[in-house]
Amino acid sequence: MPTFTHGEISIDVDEDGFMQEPELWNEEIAKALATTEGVDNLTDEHWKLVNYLREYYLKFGIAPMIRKLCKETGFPLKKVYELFPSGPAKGACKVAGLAKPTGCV
Amino acid sequence: MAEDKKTPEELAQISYRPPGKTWMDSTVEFRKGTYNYGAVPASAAYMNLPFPRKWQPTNEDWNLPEDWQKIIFEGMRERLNRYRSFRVFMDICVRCGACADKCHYFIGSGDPKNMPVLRAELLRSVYRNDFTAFGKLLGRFAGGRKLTIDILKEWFFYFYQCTECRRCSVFCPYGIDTAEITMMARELLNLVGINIDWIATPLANCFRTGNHLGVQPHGFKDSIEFAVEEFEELTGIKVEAPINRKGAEVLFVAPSADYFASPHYYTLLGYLALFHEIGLDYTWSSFASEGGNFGLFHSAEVMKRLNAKIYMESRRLGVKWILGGECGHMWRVLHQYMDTINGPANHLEVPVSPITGTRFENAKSTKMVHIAEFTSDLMRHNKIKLDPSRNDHWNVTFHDSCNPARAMGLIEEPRYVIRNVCNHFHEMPENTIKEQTFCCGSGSGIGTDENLEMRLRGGLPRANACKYVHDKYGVNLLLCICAIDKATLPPLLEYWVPGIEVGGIHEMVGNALIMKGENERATDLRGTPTKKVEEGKEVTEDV
Amino acid sequence: MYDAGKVITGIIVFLILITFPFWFNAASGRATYKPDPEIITPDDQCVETAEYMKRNHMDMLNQWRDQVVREGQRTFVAPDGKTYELSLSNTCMNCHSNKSEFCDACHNYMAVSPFCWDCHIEPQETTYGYK
Amino acid sequence: MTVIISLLAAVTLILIAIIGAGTLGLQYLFGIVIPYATLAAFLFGIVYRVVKWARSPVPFHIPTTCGQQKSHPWIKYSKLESPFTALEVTGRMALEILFFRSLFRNTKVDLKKGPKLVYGSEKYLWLAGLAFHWSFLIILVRHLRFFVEPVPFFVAALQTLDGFFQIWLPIIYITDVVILVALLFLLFRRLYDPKLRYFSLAADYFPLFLLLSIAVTGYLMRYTGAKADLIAVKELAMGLLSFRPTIPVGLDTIFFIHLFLVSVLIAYFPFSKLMHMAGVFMSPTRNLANNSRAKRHVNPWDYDVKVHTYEEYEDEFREVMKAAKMPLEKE
Repeated sequence: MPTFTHGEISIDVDEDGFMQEPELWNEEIAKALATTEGVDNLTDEHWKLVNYLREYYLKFGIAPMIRKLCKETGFPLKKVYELFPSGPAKGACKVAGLAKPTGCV
Repeated sequence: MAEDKKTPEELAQISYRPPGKTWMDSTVEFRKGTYNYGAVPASAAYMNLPFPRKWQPTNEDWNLPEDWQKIIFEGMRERLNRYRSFRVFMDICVRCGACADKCHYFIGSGDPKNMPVLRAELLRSVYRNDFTAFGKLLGRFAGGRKLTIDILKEWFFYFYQCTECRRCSVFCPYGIDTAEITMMARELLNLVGINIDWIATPLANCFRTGNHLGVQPHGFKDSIEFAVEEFEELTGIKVEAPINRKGAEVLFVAPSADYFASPHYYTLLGYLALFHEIGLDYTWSSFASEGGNFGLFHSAEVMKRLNAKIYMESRRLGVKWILGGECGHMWRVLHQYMDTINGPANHLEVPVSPITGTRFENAKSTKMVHIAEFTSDLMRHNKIKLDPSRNDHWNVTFHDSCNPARAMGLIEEPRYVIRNVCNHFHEMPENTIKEQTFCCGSGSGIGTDENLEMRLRGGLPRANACKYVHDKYGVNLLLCICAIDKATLPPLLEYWVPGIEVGGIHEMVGNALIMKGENERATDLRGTPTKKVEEGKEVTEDV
Repeated sequence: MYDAGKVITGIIVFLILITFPFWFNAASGRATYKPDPEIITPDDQCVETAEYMKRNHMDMLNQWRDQVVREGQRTFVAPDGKTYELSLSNTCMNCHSNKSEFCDACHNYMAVSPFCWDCHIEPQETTYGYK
Repeated sequence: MTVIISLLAAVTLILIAIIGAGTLGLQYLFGIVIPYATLAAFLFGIVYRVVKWARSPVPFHIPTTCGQQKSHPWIKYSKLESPFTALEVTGRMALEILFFRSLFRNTKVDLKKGPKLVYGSEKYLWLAGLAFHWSFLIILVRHLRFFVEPVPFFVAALQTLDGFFQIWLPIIYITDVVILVALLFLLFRRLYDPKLRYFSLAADYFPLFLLLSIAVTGYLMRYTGAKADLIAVKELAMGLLSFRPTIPVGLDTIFFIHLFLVSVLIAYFPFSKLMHMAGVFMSPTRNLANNSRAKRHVNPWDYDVKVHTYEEYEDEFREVMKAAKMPLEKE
């Protein structure tokens, strides 16, 4: 299984670079993971999204509905893609240390 | 994926001319974009699958169990004795080639081993070598191959490049169904611990939480409640969406993506609107919160293990019958397997629509009705008021999902529904719809991103037919009744034919449904302004 | 679900059909029958050997007809140098005068229906005083 | 390569017959022993194979539906493509077996610039397949004149019909021409289409060469100077069928070649792809009614599996369910 290293940080990730142990997540890791998504600088808007995902995840153990994410952060889906070019699931969730959703999605 | 993405023009450079050398000893190259990742050990272990381990197809050494060949042969013998389909299909193919260019993966890739006949030969050659007299005697000359690690790798590669869509079986003069062969091959691979993660992890999720996504009960409730709230904002109507309610008449089971992903979500809003308007006495279940069943793509045993919850939950909740949502492979399991694997459902009653009184004789044993059957019946009896002009901003076409079309024969019901709620409906060319429909290219548990290139290739025939109606009639919305379609067709169409969105038929029903006490609808369920409103706007602006 | 009944029925039907000749012949009682074409007014010899005639008489008759009808050629020179008139009625049937005992014997046995008698009048066998 | 090997195999068989029955004069072997042995292998082999298939059950109800299901009375369902009753299944099977319904659907795909996929109708395989199989059957029935006495009316009627055009003497049978053309087409198609050539095995070419050889030796005996003594042929056949085998006088080498090739064909039959003849009846995607929700199908080897019960589920999630005010079995 691959390891992701960035500066001081070294974590286990899966084939697509998602964290294997989401409980180890912290803001430094988020910054580091963001670089793999072509986001070198996490702005307040990025953080708003990431934090929302994080909170939801801690409560429900999974990412929220995309529709809910958009509504509750106030970002239309287009905006989410602007912030994280590979999208809410592959981009934002990865930075927030969430696992990939699986199934018919 | 993003790094070496090919343009549609590049990807469409396909040659159907096979290479000069024989197919019998070529080896597989695991190139990024064409294969799926190995199962995460935790998921495999949770499902008690054999030999869970860290493993990727690109590894030179697959860490197979010591006696893997013996395991495969034993597994083959067992399955040959259990499945007449397997035995007969191993024996009677005449290699006439009628199936060859019927497979979407062959059309999209030109890889000769994606011809259904040759895909089956990959397995058949080993069968011949070790299970038939001629093969034992003449070996390679009789088309037999000794099982080697390269052949196992080839099985993995090509049997996870088959979506079990059954299109080839429609054309086969003996009805040889590659889906059956792929199922057997996948079961054999599972026996030596070879699984893909996009199937194994949904299995584990589904077993634990009731759905492939792993949505826990409170998360399920949160999502449904969110939809209820949003629906109220859109229409001013607060619908009831009971969860785990005992004593309801009907249990409603939908694919989990309907309450998680877009554009599935709009279909969910459609269900909610319809059930409210007709006053259906129903309940959702957080336990039976998945109609889909990735077990179908893994093994008969796991399919049964996952499917069991539907009847168990209907018994616990004391409902009379079960209604099922828009999903493709889910309906293959419900229509062709559920009664056999987990029936008989004697705790339920023959389904009767409480609104029209129609008795669903065709579902009298399984006691589960497809929502397209249910809704078309409502429409036939004029039990709901509809304003199809609310969908006038959509020029729609309908994509028959493989399983409802070829394993169920559900062809006219969804069309009847669409004709009642959409004024602009155009069929794709005849060779690409109904029983000849083309797969989205991502079915059977391989609709993930690591094999995107193969998905785009496999989806080419479908996308190309969409392009035809897009160019000819200005079609801008593809309707379908499958959650995998809804998930995988948007990126596919975006790639091959930008300008077509994807939706479900009950989204259209939700749009067109005239509800008692509703606000004037300025937008459809997705928030897109309806044509009426748009035209109205232009008029006022002109003035 | 084995559908054993249907499979067994299928096998039995197949076996009955495929063994049709065995039981048909047993039932008809003619399994050992062999045609014995009889020549009632024998000349010394035929235009060709019997062995040749057995296999090729139809070709010969066909040629004769073409020669007579299309070319007006009416003489046949046999391998031994003897000449004959090309005529079914006057040459062949001199010896093979009894259609039912001679021609039909094999033709019926082999289910051959030659079209000789489409044009030629069938011989009035009784006029030969036989039987 | 596989083509050449298959061709060589057919040629070898012919040589075996020439040397065996001709040069060595082993007429008893080629005329009696081998036909008996191969016929026994044929009958035993077919029954054995079918029984072997039948011993594996059909655990699941898996018809491929090629048309509308029976649901609402006001939607016309496709009785022959999505049959609901046993009678309708029989209809579907009859269409499939007698007229190759599924193959009739065949299309071919073309990738044009654009990319643009175009689907064209492709009926040649269907036509050649149908032509071959029907001709083969008719020829087989016509051959009954060698095997039964008296010759039944239908054999004579079939001969008349088959010789309808009355060309040549002996009359050329339509099926004799059709089967040759069909076989040559099927062979040509396999060699010409690179896809087919790629996956064709020796087992695909060999039967074609064998059938062609049988046909050609048959033609030689009927239409050319190598005419057979039919009475002798029938005498041999009748002797075999009445278990009083004799070798009559008058059988030529060409006949023994023909007979030997046929013997090889029937012996080869049960152990080869030619078993599709029986298999087509037993294909579960075609011979089942699409009524699985109306009538329960039983899996004879069904076994209990480990399931996840609601109780286990609630035990795991009770706290969060309680917090979300969801109904519980146990508080």
